[in-house]
Amino acid sequence: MDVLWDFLQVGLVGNFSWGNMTMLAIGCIFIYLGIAKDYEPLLLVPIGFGMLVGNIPLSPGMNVGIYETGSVLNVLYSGVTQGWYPSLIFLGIGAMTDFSAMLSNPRLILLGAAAQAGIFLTFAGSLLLGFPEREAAAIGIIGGADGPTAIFLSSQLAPHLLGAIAVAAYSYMALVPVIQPPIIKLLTSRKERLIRMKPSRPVSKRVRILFPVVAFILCAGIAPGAISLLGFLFFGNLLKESGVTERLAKTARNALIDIVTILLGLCVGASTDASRFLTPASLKIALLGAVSFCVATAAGVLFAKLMNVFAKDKINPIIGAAGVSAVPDSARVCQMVGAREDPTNFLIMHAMAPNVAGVIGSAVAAGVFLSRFVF
Amino acid sequence: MDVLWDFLQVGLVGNFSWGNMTMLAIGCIFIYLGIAKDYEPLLLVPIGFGMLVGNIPLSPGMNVGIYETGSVLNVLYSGVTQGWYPSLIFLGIGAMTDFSAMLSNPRLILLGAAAQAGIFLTFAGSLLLGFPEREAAAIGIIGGADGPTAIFLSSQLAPHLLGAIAVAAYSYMALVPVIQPPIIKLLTSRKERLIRMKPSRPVSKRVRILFPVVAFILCAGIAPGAISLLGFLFFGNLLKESGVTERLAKTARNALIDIVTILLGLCVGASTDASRFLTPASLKIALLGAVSFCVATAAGVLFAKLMNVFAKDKINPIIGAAGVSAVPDSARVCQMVGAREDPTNFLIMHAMAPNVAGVIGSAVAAGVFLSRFVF
Amino acid sequence: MDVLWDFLQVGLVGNFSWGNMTMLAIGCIFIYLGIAKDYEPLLLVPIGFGMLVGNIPLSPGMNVGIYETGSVLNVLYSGVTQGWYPSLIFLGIGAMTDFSAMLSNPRLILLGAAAQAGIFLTFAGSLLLGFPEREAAAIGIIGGADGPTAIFLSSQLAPHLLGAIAVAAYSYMALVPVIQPPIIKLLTSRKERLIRMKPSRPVSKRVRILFPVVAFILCAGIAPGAISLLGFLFFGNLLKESGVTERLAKTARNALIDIVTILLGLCVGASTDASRFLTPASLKIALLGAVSFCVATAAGVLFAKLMNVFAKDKINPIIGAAGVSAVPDSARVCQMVGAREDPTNFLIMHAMAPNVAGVIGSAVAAGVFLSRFVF
Amino acid sequence: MKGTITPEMGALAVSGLVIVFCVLALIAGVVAVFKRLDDHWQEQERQNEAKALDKAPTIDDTTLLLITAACATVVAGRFKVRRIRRLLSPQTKRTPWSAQGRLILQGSHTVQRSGKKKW
Amino acid sequence: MKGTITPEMGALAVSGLVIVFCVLALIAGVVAVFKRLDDHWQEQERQNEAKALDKAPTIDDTTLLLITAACATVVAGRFKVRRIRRLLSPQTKRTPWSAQGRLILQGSHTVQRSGKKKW
Amino acid sequence: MKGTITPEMGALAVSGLVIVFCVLALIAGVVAVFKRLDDHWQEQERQNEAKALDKAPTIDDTTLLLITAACATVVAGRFKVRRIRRLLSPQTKRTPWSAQGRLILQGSHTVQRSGKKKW
Ligand code: NA
Ligand code: NA
Ligand code: NA
Repeated sequence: MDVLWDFLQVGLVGNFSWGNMTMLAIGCIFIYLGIAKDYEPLLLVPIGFGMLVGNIPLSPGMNVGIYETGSVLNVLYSGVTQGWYPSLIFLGIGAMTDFSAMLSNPRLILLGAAAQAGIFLTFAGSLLLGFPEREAAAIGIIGGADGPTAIFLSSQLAPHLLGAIAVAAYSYMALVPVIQPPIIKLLTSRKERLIRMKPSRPVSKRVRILFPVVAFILCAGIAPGAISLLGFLFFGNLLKESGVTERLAKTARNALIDIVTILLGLCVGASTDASRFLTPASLKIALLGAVSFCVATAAGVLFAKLMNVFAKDKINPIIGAAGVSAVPDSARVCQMVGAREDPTNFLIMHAMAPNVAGVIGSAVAAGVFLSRFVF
Repeated sequence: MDVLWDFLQVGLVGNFSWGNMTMLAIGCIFIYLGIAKDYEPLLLVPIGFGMLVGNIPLSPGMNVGIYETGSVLNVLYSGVTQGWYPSLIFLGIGAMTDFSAMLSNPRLILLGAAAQAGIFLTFAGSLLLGFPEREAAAIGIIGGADGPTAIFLSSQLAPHLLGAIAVAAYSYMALVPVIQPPIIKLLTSRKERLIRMKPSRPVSKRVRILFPVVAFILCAGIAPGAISLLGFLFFGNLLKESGVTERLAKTARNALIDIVTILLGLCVGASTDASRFLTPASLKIALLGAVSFCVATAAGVLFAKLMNVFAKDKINPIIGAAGVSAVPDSARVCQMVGAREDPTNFLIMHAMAPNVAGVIGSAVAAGVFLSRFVF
Repeated sequence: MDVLWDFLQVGLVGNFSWGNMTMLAIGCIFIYLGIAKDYEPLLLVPIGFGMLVGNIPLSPGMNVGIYETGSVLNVLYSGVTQGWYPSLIFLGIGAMTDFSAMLSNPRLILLGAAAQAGIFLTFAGSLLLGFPEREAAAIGIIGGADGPTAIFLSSQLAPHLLGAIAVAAYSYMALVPVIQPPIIKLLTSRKERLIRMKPSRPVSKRVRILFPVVAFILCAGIAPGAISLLGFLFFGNLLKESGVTERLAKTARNALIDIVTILLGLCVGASTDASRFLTPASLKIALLGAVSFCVATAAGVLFAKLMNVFAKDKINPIIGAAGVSAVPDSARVCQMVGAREDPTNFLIMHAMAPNVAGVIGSAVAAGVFLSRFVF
Repeated sequence: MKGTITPEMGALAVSGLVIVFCVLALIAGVVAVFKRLDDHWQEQERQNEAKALDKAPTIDDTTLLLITAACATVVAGRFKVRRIRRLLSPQTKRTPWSAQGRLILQGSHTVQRSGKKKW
Repeated sequence: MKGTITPEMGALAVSGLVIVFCVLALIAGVVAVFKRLDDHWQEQERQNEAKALDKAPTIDDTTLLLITAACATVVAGRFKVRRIRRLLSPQTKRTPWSAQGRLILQGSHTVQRSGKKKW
Repeated sequence: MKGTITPEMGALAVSGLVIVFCVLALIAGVVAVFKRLDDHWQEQERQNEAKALDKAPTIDDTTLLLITAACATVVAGRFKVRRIRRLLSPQTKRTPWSAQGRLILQGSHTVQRSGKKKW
């Protein structure tokens, strides 16, 4: 009989901890939000279940924990720690991203740059809250509203915070529809929100093919630290636009990105075991993340208003909020906010421009931090 | 001329061995059974061809053998030795398994537990035949009739027996239609085989979504050693049932599981080179495996009869045999055996319940052994 | 302000080099040829973009370069250096190759052997140009007109030349339609080019299933060094022909080969950074590669003429040129050259025979070199 | 050579089987409880389904807006599309608007091109 | 710098080509032999095909049983389905019943749901 | 515990944002230039498209030759196929003839089998 008892000791019974219980609860909440509320389910469901996998209380030495070298989860986790899961996801995103909205109205790219102010303010804020430089940089990138970028940068600069940062980033990305509208309303007048932007002519296939090549050389030439992200993003986009490598692009945006998304989500979730995740640091990170999202949104909107001061044909400041990337959620939020004022005002196409520009912007920001800190 | 002769020395001519010839023959038989007899071809064909690849006689040092560190096969083999091929296969199986048959008739789950008796009797038998404890455990799991589970456990407890154990497990799984019927007939009366079970009402989407989450926490909490298997099985099932992650589930049950199946089969086959495979141990393992399959089948059937002693509405004991898992072969065997008595008696749906329960059962058993032996 | 300046130093500005500029230009040319001229775009586009990724001038230590241990590119590059990307590509090629043209007219296989003369003459030539033995072997294989084989062999024998060899091999494969026609014309009379070959009866499913098994044992038994290539080629073909493993074959020739092609192309391209690639050696390799293609083509054609001396029903010597493999480009070239003389003479089916035989031939040649040099 | 079963191992064999039984019995129990609650839920579900059927012919907002946008830009008129037959598979309907947006807005060209060509 | 071909290397170059020739010649030979035997096999195959054609319209047992089961449970009658038009692709027919079972029983919901809803 | 922002870090924060701005501004500029050139290109493209439309119904050479070959070998006649309705998706048309050849010649059986059976 005591054999049975001994056995139970290796599991939940013998290693019970309220910390793990809390994490299990959080995991279930993530899964619930993903399934019932449709908040980014492709991310929240894997991460949520990963939290369950990573927080089952157990005695060490069974070679199952994600931090036990050689365990299955540990092997799969290497794609996160070495940073190539995010790169491959960027490859897939590039193969499914259509930059033409951005190409047909280049000036909107600047909105994508403005929104990155959230990154650098959060960076400063993290320093003030007492985080060391590298950690501060990794936390700041949450303001980029870009999961893969955040995971990649923290894997390079602050691996021990990876779980907290990734969870914060994805949570707020899922909450974009909740966070952004009030801020947009606050900073814009009804008159501004009613501005209609005239549709811009589409660009030709040639430009869409030239863009990834030229943009990559520009970005990488100035911020080489971003190569691991932008190299794959623009490569995927070239595969998509070239027209002669469609079968590669198709696989990149389906089988490949799906497989990596499954493993990335599961591992990121599993990496958040209570002892590492339930810390004051995580609380600060969650706080800073919320701030950075708000700042980024505000920066985008305000910069749009600034541009209107000089621009001949006005920009609807709402789409400034799309600069935080979180593709395509924030673009859709802009559409919704705009439609609430005038249901026949179709901002979504315009909003896609700063939206995808924001992805490039935060990758460049990550590159800046990398080239400053890694060596 | 002697240059040519020297050259031939590195290959079959210079390293001829009857052992390898035997293995080549066995490999061809596997391929034949898979193609001509349709016995589990998705497993036997890759394993059979792998046997050919792993048994070409050659001089060492050419960096091609699966046991030569750094060779292509050796690199791909790491997925087997580290145990993450089986885990990923479980992910795919979870994404294609429909537990509703089991959920709609919970008591049948116990049949899936009873059949695991085969595992523990074989474990005892292996000890009697003089195998050390860890090896005995790895051999016992053959009775689970679950390829990935067997491979995973032996990769952790007895890597040097992995080839023999995997081959035994898959061979007997392929032979299920041959092994089980006589045993079922022997242990049941015609009257029992004619029992009709009334169809049970299906369960709602909610239960199908809740199940993988709750079941995982229960299993992993008690037998944490099973996390590497059940974590992926239930994760895949959640992706399938959630309804919002269909694209991930689709990739998991197609591209992902296919790729891993190809590599797993090839590597497992290639790992059976004559010097390691043609040993008395392998013979004993083959023998024990056969026994364990019979015991498991018998245990399932007899337990069903036992349940009938107390149960109000009777279970058709035939479906007890489906408890050995080997999904869905043994369930189909039950259908056939039942249909032979009464062609209008449709047992297959009922048989799926113990069938999938058996998968969970043997994974838990593996967890028990792991948590007892690994550390 | 000088902060900005310092920052620029880590990128293109601070590390400007004409070498990298040249490589960036070459990369763009590759992309252009692939997209605009449709020269093997599935290979040239990834390699071309990889050249861009690998030649952005940057300060070392940022953990982004493909030669910096642990960087994303470096991790993905391991599939090239360890040689399992080529093997997996051969798996996919096997799953999409139909050998029946070859099986229905076995004597044409010899043409595929003759064309491999290019490999061994180039090997001799490389020795004369002063390359050490192993490098000479790796360079010689370019004459095999088979990308994966060339990459695999150089990864084993001359890793530092891998970039140059791979680029040369793929470039000339892309240029096959330009290189071969004149040589064919030169070596054949109009009368010969007009020869009509009578269609041969197709082979049954059984033979198509038996072939990969038997052919593998023969090749691997004599040249075991080729196992890493031919093992996967014939395994893939068995999956395709068996008829019972179609789902595995389908994944192997779609998702799997696409994913590996993307990564292989990108990494091979990225490995050609100026400092390693712009060397006299690369020039010699390019030269030798051109020679070897011409020799191989000539050898195939001349051997076909030789066979005609003895053969009862004549072979159209044009299809001898298809022996260099470069599947299916050179076969199509033969069709075109033949059609120019007589539009109703359909050589392509016949040309496929030496074409696929050439793949096996160069893999065997690689095996010969491997078994001679590796240990 | 002949082996023996140490008491310890014997205990493991027995307790192992017991544990497997307990775990699966536990699951069976929980599932049984769920089934009870399920009856109630199923009722709801049926009602939801009924509602869903009414909704079925309409499509998700994103697409609606996109199509409206396209139409609007084409005929340069200022009307609002009220109801559109759903031609997408129910599957796509179930995916989250975010993922869906990702596919519709970026993955596919058709919608946008058709739009743009007109502009 | 100028290089030379050692006798050893020269031998390798020559013997290498010879080996490639021998291997492919060997294959050619074996294939030729197979083709002989093949004529006999092809005859059989044609007959099999002929038979297969007659069988074609019927479906594999698993599905037959499943559908019968569904029907039976629905109308609660006790008849036996004799013949059903195959709507599956020939491909699925070729896959082993095990794999097929796996797909039909577990992968797809349609069959089962349609069944269960009625129960 | 309370942290501080060293001047160095402050500079980084500022310059970082500036750099992001410069990079994206640079891209915006380049794209704008492209758009200028684009107007000219678009003209050409439209013409090409017009041409393409005429070509559309015909298929790529490889397939044409294959089908001709098949026909020829079947009816053993010596005619030349002039024009064939394209049934392949535009996608396949876009893939390079090499890759396409790979698929048509090797991947698919239909064409060849249909051909061979007759021989
Ligand atoms: Na961003
Ligand atoms: Na089992
Ligand atoms: Na070749």
